[in-house]
Amino acid sequence: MEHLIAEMKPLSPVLIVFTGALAALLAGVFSKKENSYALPYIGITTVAFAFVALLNYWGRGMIWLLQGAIRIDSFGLYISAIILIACLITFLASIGYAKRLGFEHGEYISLLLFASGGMMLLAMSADLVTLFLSLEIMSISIYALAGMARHRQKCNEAALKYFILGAFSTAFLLFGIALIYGATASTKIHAIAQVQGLKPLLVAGLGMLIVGFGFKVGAAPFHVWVPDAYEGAPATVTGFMAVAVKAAGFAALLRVILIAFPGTWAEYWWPVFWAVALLTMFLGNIIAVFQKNVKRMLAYSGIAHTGYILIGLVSLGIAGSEPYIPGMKALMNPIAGGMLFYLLAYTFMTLGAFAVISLAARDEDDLETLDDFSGLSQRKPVVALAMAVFLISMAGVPPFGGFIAKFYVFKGAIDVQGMLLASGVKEYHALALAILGIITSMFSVYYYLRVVWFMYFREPLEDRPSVAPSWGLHFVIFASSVAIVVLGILPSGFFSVASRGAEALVR
Amino acid sequence: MSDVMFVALAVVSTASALLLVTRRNPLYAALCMMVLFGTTALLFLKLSAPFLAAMQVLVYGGAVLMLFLFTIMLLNLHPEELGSEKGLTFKLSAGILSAVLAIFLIYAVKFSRDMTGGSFPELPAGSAAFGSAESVGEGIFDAFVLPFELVSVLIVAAVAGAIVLTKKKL
Amino acid sequence: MGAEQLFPTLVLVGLVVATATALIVISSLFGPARRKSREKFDTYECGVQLLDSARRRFSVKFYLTALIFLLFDIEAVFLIPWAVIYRKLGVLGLFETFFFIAVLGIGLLYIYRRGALEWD
Amino acid sequence: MFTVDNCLVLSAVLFAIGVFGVIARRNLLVILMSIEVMLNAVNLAFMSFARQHAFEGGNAGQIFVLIVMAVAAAEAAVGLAILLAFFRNRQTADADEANLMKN
Repeated sequence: MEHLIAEMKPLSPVLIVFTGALAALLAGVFSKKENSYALPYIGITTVAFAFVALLNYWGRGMIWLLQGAIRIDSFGLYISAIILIACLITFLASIGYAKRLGFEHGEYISLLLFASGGMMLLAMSADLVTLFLSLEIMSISIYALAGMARHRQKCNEAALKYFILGAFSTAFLLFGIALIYGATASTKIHAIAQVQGLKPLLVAGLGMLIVGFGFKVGAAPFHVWVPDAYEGAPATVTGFMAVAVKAAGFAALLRVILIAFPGTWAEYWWPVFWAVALLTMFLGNIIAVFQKNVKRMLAYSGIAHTGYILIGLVSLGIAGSEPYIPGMKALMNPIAGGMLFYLLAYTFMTLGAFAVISLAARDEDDLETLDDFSGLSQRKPVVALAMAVFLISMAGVPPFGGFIAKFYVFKGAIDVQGMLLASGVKEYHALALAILGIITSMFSVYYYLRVVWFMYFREPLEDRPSVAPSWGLHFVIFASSVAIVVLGILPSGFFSVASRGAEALVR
Repeated sequence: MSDVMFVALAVVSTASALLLVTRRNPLYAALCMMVLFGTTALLFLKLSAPFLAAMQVLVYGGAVLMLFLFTIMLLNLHPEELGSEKGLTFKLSAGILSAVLAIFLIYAVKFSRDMTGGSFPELPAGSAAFGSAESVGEGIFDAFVLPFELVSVLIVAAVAGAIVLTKKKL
Repeated sequence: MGAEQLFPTLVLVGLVVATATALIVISSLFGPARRKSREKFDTYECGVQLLDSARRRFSVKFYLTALIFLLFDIEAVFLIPWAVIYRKLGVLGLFETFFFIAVLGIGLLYIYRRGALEWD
Repeated sequence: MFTVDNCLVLSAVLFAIGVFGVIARRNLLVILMSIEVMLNAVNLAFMSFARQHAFEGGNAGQIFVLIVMAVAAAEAAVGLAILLAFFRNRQTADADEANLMKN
């Protein structure tokens, strides 16, 4: 038994989160209704403890657990840290918000923690059984969270659409796992890489897997659920969905793709991701231009951000498929580090923006139409300034974190292209993707700055009573904007942490 | 004998699945689903997995089917409330799309004949049976302890989510 | 245990189905011809008027009950493999199973306190 | 006839039928049932592979089947709960009625 306890110890961050989830569930039903304001603090405490436990294992190398079901490494820890930050910000932002929308109860806190625990395990699992099960813990909690404000029809719809397409994609993912298991007789991600030769079963399995993960991260053409789910769900949940689900989905995708299908396998998957990334960036950015609803606009911009992160994956694939070119392997770690840095910057920008949206415009609705934003700088100057920071950062304008993140991703693609040309390979896929990415991000400047323009150069409309935001919301908006500025001005420290995180996947 | 049984099961399960997706009334679809789950259980038996066959009946036939039937009764839709159906062209294109998917998968299977061709390996008689509860248990409590524990977390999360969405008074 | 050993069971099932079908077919062939009238299709053939349609929406409480059944159903499914080999697993297996049941027990406690077990 | 690849073909066909049901139907209950059909097809594929790999790789296939069953039950519970919440506000089980957010 001591053996088992010793084995479970490195898993303590996840175990703390699940324990907190169960505690919040019980606290919700055992406490009196008037004490329910205290429930988010259970979540906040849990996340704080989990974060400390997590830091304890940073830099200790790889730890294999439970016969290879879990691998605790710098990558898993980095993604887990992002998820815990997202969870913490969501708790803080929902302190007043949950009461206003009528879901201030233990289940809300509990489901957020269940989802976070599932995501952390997803980022750490080295076995497809564990991976699938933690993916499901995450998804099922998020389905319920999306429908949390159950008296609002839009919220019901969001949950319904998210559920149907999510379950649909899960089935694809599962069939992919089945085919991979059939071809390799193993569910261990590291053992799959040992199987030599190109097998149709394995290729079909990889294809189905890409479809399944494509849905989870919201890449085109599997993005159809994103706009409705993001618009209809309560703003705090949307922020969590946008950030944490994407981070966890990318974590699982990167781990499976880079570890189980490395090296020459990359020749088969990078063209797929090339096309997906291109389509994702174009669709996301172009449709976002026509949105009148800021929440929906942010949903499409989230799709576009998925596209930018996928550029990194394509560069990794191109670099990995040409291993004989000297210096190519050395490029891979900075590229993966850039992707991880992007996820971190995206976390603060998106959660900050959704925190601003969760300020009430009318009684129950969020601050979501462009009209709601007009003249915000006169009504709430600090909030408007923070929102401007988030939006300008998302547009990729210096000196904010979003610019640096985009810079790293595009630089990775251009570096790979330079290396290819230097060794005489005349293919321009990486360069083309980088240039097209830069062009699409030009579109994005328009729709982000339009909101800023509404906030600063329009007169506020009548009959928009505003509710005083809670201290948690103020703190979130303040801290996220500070984080974005710091990421933009002093990125090198964060980037080296991100590269450390990427070391577990590509050295 | 074995082949005849397999073909019969395959035909029945395919037919029930096809009927399921084409029935207008969800109650009939649920009955088709019951037949499909039953034939799947029989297929599991044929694949020498009696334990999983029993669990298939217990979980799908017991829990899942019952949840569906209760929901159908809860909604209790009149025939005129069932809503409209999508147009024929839409259905046709959906059919073509899923046919393409099926052909793609069958192609992948048939082209891996070195791995999937031929019959199943003979199981040694008498020894620790392949599909018994013992062998599954030994697997679970050996390498798959974590998934086993996670299942309980998953179910609690699902129950909490379902109650918070449906219970009238919270 | 393969499917072939279940052949006797299959024969039995076949016989049962065949007998039932045969009885229905024979009785409909040789029985008195049925008159198809509206009364024949009424819920109460003796002529009692219906108070209301049987198609009424059920309460969501039924769904909640089904949900609790789901909890125990999954528990049973995963406890059977443990139960057949618990001697071999010893204390460690007991420990692991205890955690499994404890988590589901917390779920049950939650359901109880939420009032989903009460009918009104 | 009773070979590995035929079992897989059956599973692929069932999966495709489930996909058809999800895409082509509008009744939400039938859509949820079609998703169950897809998961059932996956289970059949897992079971065939597990039987084929009976002597290698432990018992992962069979355990995966068991876990997929638990997941399918959990998914059905949450999915039907979402459907009930939707129905309570809208009195319809038609997927195309979920259109408040269409622009």
